[in-house]
This record gives sequence, C-alpha cells and structure tokens, in this order.
Amino acid sequence: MSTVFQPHEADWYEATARERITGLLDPGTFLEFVGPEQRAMSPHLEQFNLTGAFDDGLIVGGGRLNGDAVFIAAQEGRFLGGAFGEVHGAKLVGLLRAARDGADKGGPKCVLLLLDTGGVRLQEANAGELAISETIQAILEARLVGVSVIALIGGRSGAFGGGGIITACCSRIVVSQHGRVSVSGPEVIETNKGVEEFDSKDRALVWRITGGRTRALTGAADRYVKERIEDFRAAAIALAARVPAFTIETLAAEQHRLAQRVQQYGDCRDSPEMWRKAGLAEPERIAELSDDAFLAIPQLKDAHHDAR
Amino acid sequence: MTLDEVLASLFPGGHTLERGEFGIVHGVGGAEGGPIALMGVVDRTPLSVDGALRLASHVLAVIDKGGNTPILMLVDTASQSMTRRDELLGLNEYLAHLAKSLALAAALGHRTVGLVYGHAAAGAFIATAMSMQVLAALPGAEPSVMDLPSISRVTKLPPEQLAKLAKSTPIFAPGLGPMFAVGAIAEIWNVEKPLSGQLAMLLQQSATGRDRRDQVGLTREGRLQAARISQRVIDEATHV
Amino acid sequence: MERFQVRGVSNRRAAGACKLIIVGVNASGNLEVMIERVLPDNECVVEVTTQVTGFRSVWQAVIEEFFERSNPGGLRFSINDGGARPDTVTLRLMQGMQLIEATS
Amino acid sequence: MAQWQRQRDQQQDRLNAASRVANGKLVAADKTKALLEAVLRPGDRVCLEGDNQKQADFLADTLAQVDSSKIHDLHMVQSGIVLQSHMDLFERGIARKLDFSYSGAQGAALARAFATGKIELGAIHTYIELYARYVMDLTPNVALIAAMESDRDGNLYTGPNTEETPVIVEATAFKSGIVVAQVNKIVDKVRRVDIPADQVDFVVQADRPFYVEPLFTRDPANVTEGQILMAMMAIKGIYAEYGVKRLNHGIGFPTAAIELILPTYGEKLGLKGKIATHWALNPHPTLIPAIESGWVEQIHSFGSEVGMDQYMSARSDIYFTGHDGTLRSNRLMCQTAGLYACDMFIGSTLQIDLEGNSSTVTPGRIAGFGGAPNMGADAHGRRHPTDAWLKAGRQASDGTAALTRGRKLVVQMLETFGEKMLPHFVEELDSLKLAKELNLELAPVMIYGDDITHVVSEEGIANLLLCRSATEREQAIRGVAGFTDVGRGRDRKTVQMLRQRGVIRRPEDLGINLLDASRQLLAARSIKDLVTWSGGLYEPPSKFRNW
Repeated sequence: MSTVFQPHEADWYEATARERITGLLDPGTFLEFVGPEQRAMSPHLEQFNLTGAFDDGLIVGGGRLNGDAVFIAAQEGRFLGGAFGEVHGAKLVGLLRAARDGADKGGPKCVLLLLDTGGVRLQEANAGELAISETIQAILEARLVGVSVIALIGGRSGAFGGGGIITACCSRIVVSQHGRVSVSGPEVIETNKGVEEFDSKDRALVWRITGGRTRALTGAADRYVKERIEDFRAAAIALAARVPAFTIETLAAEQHRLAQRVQQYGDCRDSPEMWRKAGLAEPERIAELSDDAFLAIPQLKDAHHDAR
Repeated sequence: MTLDEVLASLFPGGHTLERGEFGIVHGVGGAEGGPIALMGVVDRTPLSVDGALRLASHVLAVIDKGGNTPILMLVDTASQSMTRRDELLGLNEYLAHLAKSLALAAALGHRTVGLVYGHAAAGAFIATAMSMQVLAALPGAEPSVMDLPSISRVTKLPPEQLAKLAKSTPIFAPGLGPMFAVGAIAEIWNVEKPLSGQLAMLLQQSATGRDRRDQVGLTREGRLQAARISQRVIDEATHV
Repeated sequence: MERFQVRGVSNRRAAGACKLIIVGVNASGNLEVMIERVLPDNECVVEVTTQVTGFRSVWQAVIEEFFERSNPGGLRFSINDGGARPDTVTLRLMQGMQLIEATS
Repeated sequence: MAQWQRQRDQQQDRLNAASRVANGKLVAADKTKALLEAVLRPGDRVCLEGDNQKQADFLADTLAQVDSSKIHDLHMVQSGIVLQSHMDLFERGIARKLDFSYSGAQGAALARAFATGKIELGAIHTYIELYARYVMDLTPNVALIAAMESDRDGNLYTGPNTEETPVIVEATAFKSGIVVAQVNKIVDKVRRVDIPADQVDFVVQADRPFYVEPLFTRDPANVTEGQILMAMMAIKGIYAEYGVKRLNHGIGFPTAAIELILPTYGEKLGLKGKIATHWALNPHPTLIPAIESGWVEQIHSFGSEVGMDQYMSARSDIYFTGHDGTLRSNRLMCQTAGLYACDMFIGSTLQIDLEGNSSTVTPGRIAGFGGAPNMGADAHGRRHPTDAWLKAGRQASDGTAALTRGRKLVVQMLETFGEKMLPHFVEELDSLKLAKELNLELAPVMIYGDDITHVVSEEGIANLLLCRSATEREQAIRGVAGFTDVGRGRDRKTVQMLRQRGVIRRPEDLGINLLDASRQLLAARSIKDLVTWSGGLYEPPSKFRNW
C-alpha cells in the first residue's frame, strides 16, 4: 500500500446531480432547460410542511458527449430521495418527448438518464406514478424513432420503484457497485412480508439482492463501471454508439433471456447461490472483490446482450 | 363486479378465457369489429416475475400473429409481488419487458385498452393498466399508489390530517376519483349499461399514437403543472 | 414552514459577470442557495424558505454577518432550507459567493 | 473464637451447590439458569460483564430469568447498563441497587427507573473509578463474564475484546468469589490464555457469540463540512501548536474528521511524525488511512472494534497483539495510559456551560460517563515532562513560577447547534435539572470546566489556559458559541480583546479559509474507502455497508 496519499478522483456517489452532469458532458457544453431561476417548483410540498427545490430535484438540458449532441436529465437523490413528483416528472417527460420529436429534424439522438430515485414522491403520489408511466411511454416512443436512452445509476438513492422499471426500459444501463436497482425497496418488503423475508438492515444482503454487481452479472445492467465520473462518461460514450433497436425481434430475445433467468436461478434465495450455479470462483466473495477484480470475471462479459 | 360478470357484459357474443398460473388469464373476446385479444392479471394476484413474463408472452403472441387485433388488459392485482426472490431475479426488468411489449404492440397498430375492475397498485399498476393506450375503470375499482396509512408513515403526517388533505387535492390520495382527475384513467364506465358498447366506442376512437394523459389531467384540473412544464421543456429544447 | 427576507446595503458590486449560481442541495440539515445578479449594485437580499420555524432572529444574525463579511452588492440569494444549522448556512452563502465572483 | 475463613466456606458452599448442574467446570447452556440460582445468594454484589462494547449477553438474559423468590435484591456493580435484560433485572426485583459507569441505549429507561425508585442508585462512576472500587468496597461475590474460547479446564481466550475481563476476574477470584464465563466455543486448546483456569469456576458454551457493539465506527459519508472545518482548526491550532504526539480521541464525528484529514491536511502542513504518533485509542476504522500513510507509531486499545480484528493482526507493529497474532485489549491499562501518558484528550460533547463544564446528559436521559472523565482530567500525579504538557502548563501560569507544572490538554469539540437546532452552548446544563429531579447528590458532569483547556466550535478555538479571570473564561466561551443565545450574549469588546490576545482564534486567524473545508479533504469518504485503504483487511459490519 502506498504511503503517499492519493487524492480522490471525483466520484459519482459523492457528487450532486449538477456535478455529475458537469463531469459527464464535454466541458462547458451543458445548457439547462427550465432552469432553477424559473422556479418551476412543486406546489404540493408546502401542505406537507416541506420546502421545495428550485429545480424540483431534476435537472434537464442539452450538451455534448464526445462531440455529439445529447439531451441529459439528472435526479438529485438527496432531495426527497430523488423521488418523482409532478414537476420533476414532467421535466423528464418533456425532455424525452423533445428527443422523440426532434430525432428526424437533426436533434440529439441520445438521452442520458442519470437516475437516483426512491420511486414515487408520496406527497404527490398520483402525479408521480403517472409521470413514471409517461416517462416509460416517452422513452419507448423515443426509442422507436431511433433515439438511444442510456441509464446511469450509482447514486445513494439507486433506482427504486418506478425508477427501476424506467431503468429497464432504456436502451442501455450503466451501474457502479453502489447503484441499486429494484422495484420494491427492502424496507417495503420487510414491512409487508416480515424481517425473515428481507432484513432491510442487513445492508450486505440488500446489495447482494439489488446492487450493481448482481445486476451486472445477471445481465440486468449492460456495463459495470468504477465509481469515478470519468468511468461513467467512458461507458456512456461507448454504449451510445450502438444500442438495440426497439423491435419485435429484440423483445422476443428479451422474452427468451428473462425466461432463461427464471429457469436457471428461479429457486435461488440469494445471489451467491446464483454465482455458484454460474460457476464463479468464490461465489460468497463477489462483493468483496476490488472493482478491477470484479471487472475481470469472465462471466461478466458473458452477460452482455442486445435483448433489451 | 366479478370477472365473469365483467366478461359477460363485455362480450355478449361469447369469449374464451384460460386461467393460467400466477393469476394470469388470456383468451379471446368476440366483438362486432372482430376478435379482441384478452389478457390480464386477476384475483388480486401480486404480479411476479413469472406472471409478468407470462403476460408479456401473450402480448408478443398477438404481435407475432400480425394484423391489428386489439388487446384488452383486465386488471385486478394487489401490486407487484413483494418478495426477495422477485427482486433478486430483477423484477424491474420483467415489469419493463411487459410495458415494452405493450408499447410495441400499440406502435405496430394494435389498439391497447386496459380495464381496471378491481385493485391495482404501485409497479404492477404501471406495468399493466397504465401501459395501455387508453385505460378504463369500473366504478368499484381501487387503483392506488400506496394506501393512506403507509403514506402517513412515510410523510409523518397524522392520518386524519392526510384524509382531510385528500379531500382538497387529487394529487396523492388513493382511489378512482383522484386517479381519474389526474388523467390516469380515461373513462369510468357505467355498469348499468352493457360494457360491450362502451368498449366498442372506445375502440372506435382513433389512436393518436401520443400519450396525452397530462393534457387530460389539465383539462380535469387534477394535474395542473405537468402538461405546461413538459411543454416548456420541449419549447426550450427545440429552440437550442 | 416559514418565509422571510433579509435586505442589506452594499458599497460595491460583487465581482464577476456570472448571472446565476446554485450551490448545495435541499436535504435534511442542508440547504440550497441560488444566487442571481438582478439587483442594483448597492443592494442585496436573502430570501429564506425554511422548514424549521422559530429561528428568524438567528437567520437575521447569520445573514447580517454574511453581508458585512462579503458585501454582495447586486445579488439576490434565494434559500430552500431543510433545517441547516447556522454554520452550514454561512458556508453555503460563502461558497456561492466565491463561485459567482470567480465565474466570468 | 474468631473465624477468618467464612468467605472461603461460603465460596465452597456455592461451588458444592453448583456441582449438581456442572460437569467439572463445564455447564450446558440449558443448565445455566440452575447454575446461577445455585451460586447466587440474595443481596449479593454481582458484576455482569458488559461495557460500551462487549456484553455477556447470554448470562444477562439468563440472570433476568432466574426465580426472583430465590434470587433477589442483588447489588449490580458493573460498567454498563446497556441491554434490555439489564433493565429487566430491576424490573423483576432480581436486583435492587446499582453502581455503574455507562449506559447506552438504556439511558432513558434508566432515568425513569431511578425516578420511580425501581433502582436504588449507588453512584455513577468512570470506568477505572469503578474498577478501583472492585478492590476496595464494591468487590463482587459473583462475576458473570464473557470470553471467546475456553478449554475444558477453564482457561479463557478473551481475544481482541479482552477489555475489562481481567480486572473483574482479579477482583472476584482472589476474594473468594465465583466466576462464571459464557464462551462462544469450547476447544481442546485455547489460542492463548488471557485468563488462567484457576481463576474461573464455571464455563457455559452460549447459544450465540457474545454481543459487541460497533460503537467506534463512524461512517465518513456522514462527516460534514462544519466538522471538517473544526478538524482543520484543531490540527493547526492545537495539535501543531503544542506538538501533541500522545493522545486519545473521543468517538464523535469531529474527531473522526481529524483522523480522516491527517493524511491530507496534516500532510500538507508537514506534520507527519510531529503529531499524533502514539495513541490510547479503540481501533477506530477512520484512523486506517493515517496508519496506512505512516502517521501512527503505536496504539493501545481499551477494546476491539467489530470488523477490525484481521486488520490489527496484520498490523502488529501498530497494535498490541499476542503470540497468537490477535489483538489484546485492556480497558484498565488503556484508561491508565489515557490518564497518565497522554498529553491530550480531545472529544465531542453535547452541552457546555459558561464555565466550561461539559455534559452529555440530555433531558430525561442518563448516559453515564464511561472513560471520558479520566481521559479528560489533568492527572495531578503525573511527573514526567513533555513539550506539549509543559507548554500547556506555562500558558496556564503565565510562565512565571519556577515550579510550573505541566497541564494535560483537554479539548472539547462541539458544534454550536445540534439536531433540531438545539444549542450546545447553554447557561445551565440539563444535568443540573436532572440531578434535581432525581435527587442526586452530585450532578453528572462529564468534564469539569477547570480541567478543560480548549473549546473548539465551527466559529473558532477558545484557549481557556490563557484566560486570567472568570469573566475572561466566560467571554472566551461565548466568543466561540456562534449564533446561540450564549454566543449572541457576548460582550463584543472583550471578545475582540481576547481575539487580539490569541485566546480566541477564528479560522482566518489560523490562516484557514472556510471554503477549503470540503469533503475532498477526507482521505476516505465512505466505509468502502476505508476497506480499500486497509487492503481488504477491514471487514465492516453489514449495517455500515453500501455495497
């Protein structure tokens, strides 16, 4: 171990949504839409005695990625857990629709989705749920006209609830080890089914079930990256170049892929059981590996697919 | 209404319906305009990876057959299946896969209609009913994101205060009325009249190919910001 | 929740040409500060929306000290507060100030 | 005829009574209750081992289930009231009187039990004060202790969490008492003998490993910029100023921040090797980056810390380890080191008054003391000089007297406001209110004002050594009390004068820019980073993981 301190590289987990955007895009190219000075804030929070955010926890705009025009949206996972509210959701829906409408008029062909969300903001649950559904429809409409949508997940709120479903509707998914992707949160499962089903305080278990490594190894994510923003950027550039077309062939392949997963792992209770079946060395220690060692696991490459 | 009553009223000309595992049904309904592909999740069954996969296979089968057979999705589900196994397997992908299949069917010319006649909640609501081009509900339906006691726990507001708030805004409260007001549900059908006619009317409306629920929410004054904000983003994004 | 503003006078225009800066996140024990260059050079104001009621006089003291220290002529500060403590408030105001003055 | 062997006889009676349920020294787990009922007598003084870290929790649970018609009115003399079963003892009438030192999660229940008379309070002690009384006037009749391994003869391996076992056993075994140990495992041969078999009467293999609270783990993710600012001021304004090499840190986030910026900020100031080389300290995971960067020469520990065992075994140059390679901790020795061999104690507190008295009592909660008052007290018996100690002494005495003695640096760090905007600087400690309510003879004070040499808040450092009157002390404290009522009640002129004299030093007086207090300064910003620094040797408990 080096005795000289190595300064930290900017990492995704630690960064705010705005810092992630700045680090992800080509320097100086970001232009925000409906910026904070417009004060498009949630009108619903005050009745819950909550203060809002000037951007309602979602930043949308345009910029360049490796020279190419892109749209970008980033959730601030620290503001109300990055949850979807009415304004927050509508900004995302607007951005995706703009991509859809502009795709054949020289607009950006790629949308970067920096998800960091616990799901629906309960103070505006109906609007949030609907916004998630609208987001899904808008992503798919955009994909139909050839826009690629890349999800990037590695923040503290992960991509839970509807955020998990949105993730899997994207053309490509990038995760880091911190990034969790799931529908029902561990606390929700524990509340509904008891601590024997899911002990939400057992954080290692939470990550074994929902974490980035599990998602990457099962093919539920397309690219596993280290925590650094520059790695997310490199992955976004690499993946945006070629994405699966949103066609019946793709979905038939996805049907097959997902059916196989149930067949292969349907009786597993925990991810080490899956890794044992997959023939990984030291299935119990996957979480303990360094990022480099994890990235060197051969089965990680086998998980790559276009069935999304 | 029970599922049988619903089906009888929808298809006086007859229907077939196979009740499969995981609460998933599929079949065919006879209608004047031609057959309608039936499918759904029923009996308040939580939607699991297995159920979502099964349901998606029915959608893909309709697409495979070609033509433009409409799809009617019948929904009575507790919520997504909340288990460790489902999450370990990546339930999010299975629900998304179902939503994608439905969106592709719509894009390929199949009219997709949802009918919530029972319960529908959270992620299962998103992947089924809300993934249809148009969603109808019966008066007794109970769509929700989360129940008030749970919302009370999370928001730390007393249930009485929440109940009071719920009367003044449709933005968070569970139930048919609020969901209708925000634009999630296009029509609440009249059970005094045959459902077949109401379905036929719905199917005759031409599909716009665009999701206009935010406009509906605005018109109904249940969701005043969404349409305006998304339009503002579009305007700024296209004038770059 | 509580809303109020604290006005100040300044004898200089804050440096830099940047029109808008946003620092911090409105989270528990934290706050976001948006700074806009929209006022005459000899005025400044901080508009506060806070979740925690009953500490207006503390805010007043914190902001007045900040005005004295930083002399932020021409700037409007808008705060969404999630219950930040005074030192965090001062730090965010100073961070924002440094950023807007350093950005051309 | 005088009898001089009554205690021996009694001891033999108890051993005889217990022999029915024991197989030699070994007792089956399901016979433990019968064992306790056999060796205990009403009114006994009992030490149930447990402090702020390890707990003889199996024996505690079992003791709480004994027949209270047979065993009652016990006088508990133990470090910690931490577990629910500790409270149950008094609830069920098994125990009546209590002399203790520390309470964690049970602080509120304890205050209620005192108020309702469920517990008769002897006194609240510091750790070594209570150990001292074990051999003076509070010697246990029965000690119920915890160990990792035992052989069939009763030799115990207490391992990294040895903590206070030796002192409890010493006091009990050599005064005709009975020692019962719960162990995680019975083995043929223990890895090393921490407690010899002839000091142990009975051994029970518990149905689970004894509980250890990871009390000293601070997640770097939760360190705030304000705490980093305080840490920078402390390093530059105190550590560097006095050249403090031998020290103890408290458990709060501000000191965790200091540990985390030694390899960054401390390095930049060129302080490596000049400060913070020798420690009386639990194995704080947040010190890993400083250790790995070569800052630390050696550490003696009160106890262990969950997940640190492998790391410490691999770093035996730094930690105290046995021939078997694992850590040996010892609370008594480490406390003594903290008292006599440290030049500085620095820790967080919850309240400080105008005289500098500091307390962690909050309304309706008795937290006890643990070891902080020993660390945080000037040792008048100390005779060896160090530069830091002498400099502090000179500052306190104006540097005139020929016989100037040194002073231990006792530093309290506190943010001006706590959660829910509760001020940490107060006119009157909540402790006084509590003492009145509970009719305590002595209000619990963690560290008395006359022992405190420096107060660090995010507004600055107050050096109380340099104060020459009660008024100056008060204004020095007010002068760093920020926007609290105490702070706003300052006399601006006096505070200005104190600042000119260097009694109060603000960040800018120390050449510290507020804006440099960024999380970028932290050598580790997450538990994961600490694992990486340790080369994978640190294995944090699951509740601290986010991977």
